[in-house]
Amino acid sequence: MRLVAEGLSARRGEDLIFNDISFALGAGEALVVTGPNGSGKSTLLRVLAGLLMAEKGSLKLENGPPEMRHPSELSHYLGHRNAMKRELTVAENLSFWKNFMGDSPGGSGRDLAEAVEAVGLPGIAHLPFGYLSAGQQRRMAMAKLLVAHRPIWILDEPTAALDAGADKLFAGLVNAHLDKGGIVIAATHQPLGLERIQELRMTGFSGVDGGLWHDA
Amino acid sequence: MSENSLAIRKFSDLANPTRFLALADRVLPWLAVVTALFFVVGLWLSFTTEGDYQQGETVRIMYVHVPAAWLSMMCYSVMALAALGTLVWRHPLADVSSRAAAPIGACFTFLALVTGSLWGKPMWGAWWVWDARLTSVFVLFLMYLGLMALNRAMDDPARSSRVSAVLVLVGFVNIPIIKFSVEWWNTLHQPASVLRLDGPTIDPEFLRPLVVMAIAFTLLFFTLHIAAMRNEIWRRRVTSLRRLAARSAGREV
Amino acid sequence: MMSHAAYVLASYGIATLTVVGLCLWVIADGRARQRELRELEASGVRRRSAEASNGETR
Amino acid sequence: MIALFLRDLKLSIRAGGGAMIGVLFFMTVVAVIPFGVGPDLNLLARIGPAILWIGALLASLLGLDRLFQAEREDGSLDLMLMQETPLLVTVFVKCAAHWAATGLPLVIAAPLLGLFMNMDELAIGATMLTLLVGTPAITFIGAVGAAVAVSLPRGGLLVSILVLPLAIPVLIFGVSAVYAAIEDPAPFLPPLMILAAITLFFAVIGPVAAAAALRHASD
Repeated sequence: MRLVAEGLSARRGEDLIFNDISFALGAGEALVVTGPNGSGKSTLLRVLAGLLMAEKGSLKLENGPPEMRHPSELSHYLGHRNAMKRELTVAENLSFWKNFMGDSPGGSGRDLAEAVEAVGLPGIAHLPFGYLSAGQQRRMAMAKLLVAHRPIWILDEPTAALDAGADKLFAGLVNAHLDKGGIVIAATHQPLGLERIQELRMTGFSGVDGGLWHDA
Repeated sequence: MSENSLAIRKFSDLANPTRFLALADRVLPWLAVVTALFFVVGLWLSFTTEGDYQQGETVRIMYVHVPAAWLSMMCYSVMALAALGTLVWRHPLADVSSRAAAPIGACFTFLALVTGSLWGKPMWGAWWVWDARLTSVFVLFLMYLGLMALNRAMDDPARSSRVSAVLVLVGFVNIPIIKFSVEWWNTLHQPASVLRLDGPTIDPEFLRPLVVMAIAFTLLFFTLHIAAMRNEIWRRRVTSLRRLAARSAGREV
Repeated sequence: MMSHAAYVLASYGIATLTVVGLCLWVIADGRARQRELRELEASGVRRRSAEASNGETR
Repeated sequence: MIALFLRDLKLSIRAGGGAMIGVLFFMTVVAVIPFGVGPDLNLLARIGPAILWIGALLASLLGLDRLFQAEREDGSLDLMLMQETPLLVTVFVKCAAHWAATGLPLVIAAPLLGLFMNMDELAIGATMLTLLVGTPAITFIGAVGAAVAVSLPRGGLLVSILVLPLAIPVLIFGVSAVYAAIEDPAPFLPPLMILAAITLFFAVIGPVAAAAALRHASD
């Protein structure tokens, strides 16, 4: 399996956020997207997750399952928000996503107890999600990556609310995913302590392109 | 002054949740038994006494309808007192009491409305008329439901207790309106015949079962209210324990 | 004068249903809360002493 | 998909959910009417079906704006957009859950309010039936409005304004079916069939349009 992006560029509204981004990731490889605030890291990840249309360029999965329409269907996306309901318990949240997302071909998700154990928070899955602290909520959102199998993980600032111990734990999860032949794309300020990474440094687009309403 | 504050401290000692639970455990079985006894006697009386020459058998509906209507108002008065306790003395049990009373009050009000409707159909020929008494009781029912919805919507009792207490007190305006609506406005509903300044006008034949049923319903209310308060205290313990569990989880990692 | 027994029976029936339903709800609610408390205590969560003397904080 | 249905149902029943609020609003609106038009029982019986329908229409619009907004705010919508299951199926299931939590209680509460309006048994039955057939259409139309207004900070009022005009046909045929049932010469079945057709039509169009709007609203 190989994820190839060629000459991607994207707009938000009128503004061209980035231009001509290309990379290729094989199984077991990670891409770490770095760069200052506003350089378009989040936008790039949302394009990769299929949530934004790319202005130009293409994103293809080579040697993937044939019947799939967009790589996003094989991706996990962990954005700034956790996609968990405060009113439901952690277990209800996780089992909903496990059922709703299902597993991609070529693997199966872990069951709830295992996933909660893996993020280091066993024994509180019966609590409403809203009772947890910000760091605990983030870790439970990571447990979501484990309950449904997806070969590609797209992570936007995954370790933002986490302490050092949880950072290490998360790096372990990502490494385990890579060892099993997964692909990880992460935007982050902190070093994740990963091996086999490519780094993509976003500088922010500074070229002159006013868009439709101006002369080039 | 010091006596007064001592009395208040004693009162709040008694109303301390743990003591309340112990007290409730001791009182509830007895209360339940006495309630059941009163209901047995009340039901027996209400089916053995004679029918009214004017209203026929339907007078028996009165033995359920009138106590339920009384209780719907008394329950709200209890809630209003509890709301006062929440706002003035900031007593934690007052909010528990107010919350526990709302569903019970809603049930009794529902009962009063339904039995009144069943009594009205043969007497007036309509299930429902929009006169002052009936309408104000219906408004009371809506208020109970609204308070229940409010209590559910705000899951943090510490914040919601004040808000709902204010609403309960504002809504208390409705109680005198219900009580005196039959006298202030000329309505289809018959005026009060038991609780009057110049003594009851009702025949003792009907008064006896009515009083027994009223006592039975009142006892039932207190039994259920104490049990529901106990549930509410347990519910809050569960909540605080869960928050504690969430705080202490994952520390050792 | 008609006896209207059906109306009387209906109102007593509905009253019984409502009251019994209310009682059952209160009992079931209490059982469920106690079970939750037991589960929490079994899973090792303890009230601190301050909370033990004052069961409902927050 | 059943998981989504159950989750939405749970959410609307748990604290802060809108299931009970809708019925309460319905009851309050209907209870207010007699104060406005006066307690004339014959008049109330005549306008009762129309009032029940308008009350149900307003009550079912009440919680609609949160249908997708809540999902968007916590990021769940992103994940729903990414899945292999077509978005329109997801939207359809969410609508069904929303209707089961808010529309169905309205149908169940309608007979009680019908008694208050002094309507006879036939009129109450007809109103219940038409509400049962017609309210899903309101939910499906509302889903389009909710999807269009999903990214607006104060979309609630806008959703109502967008949806109300579209819901007028539902109201027309719902009320006319009830009156056809009460007043003898007019046949009951044709307006009911048209109402059912409207519901089926919007059950298809609504999710498609809402899904398209959601795709383009994501940023």
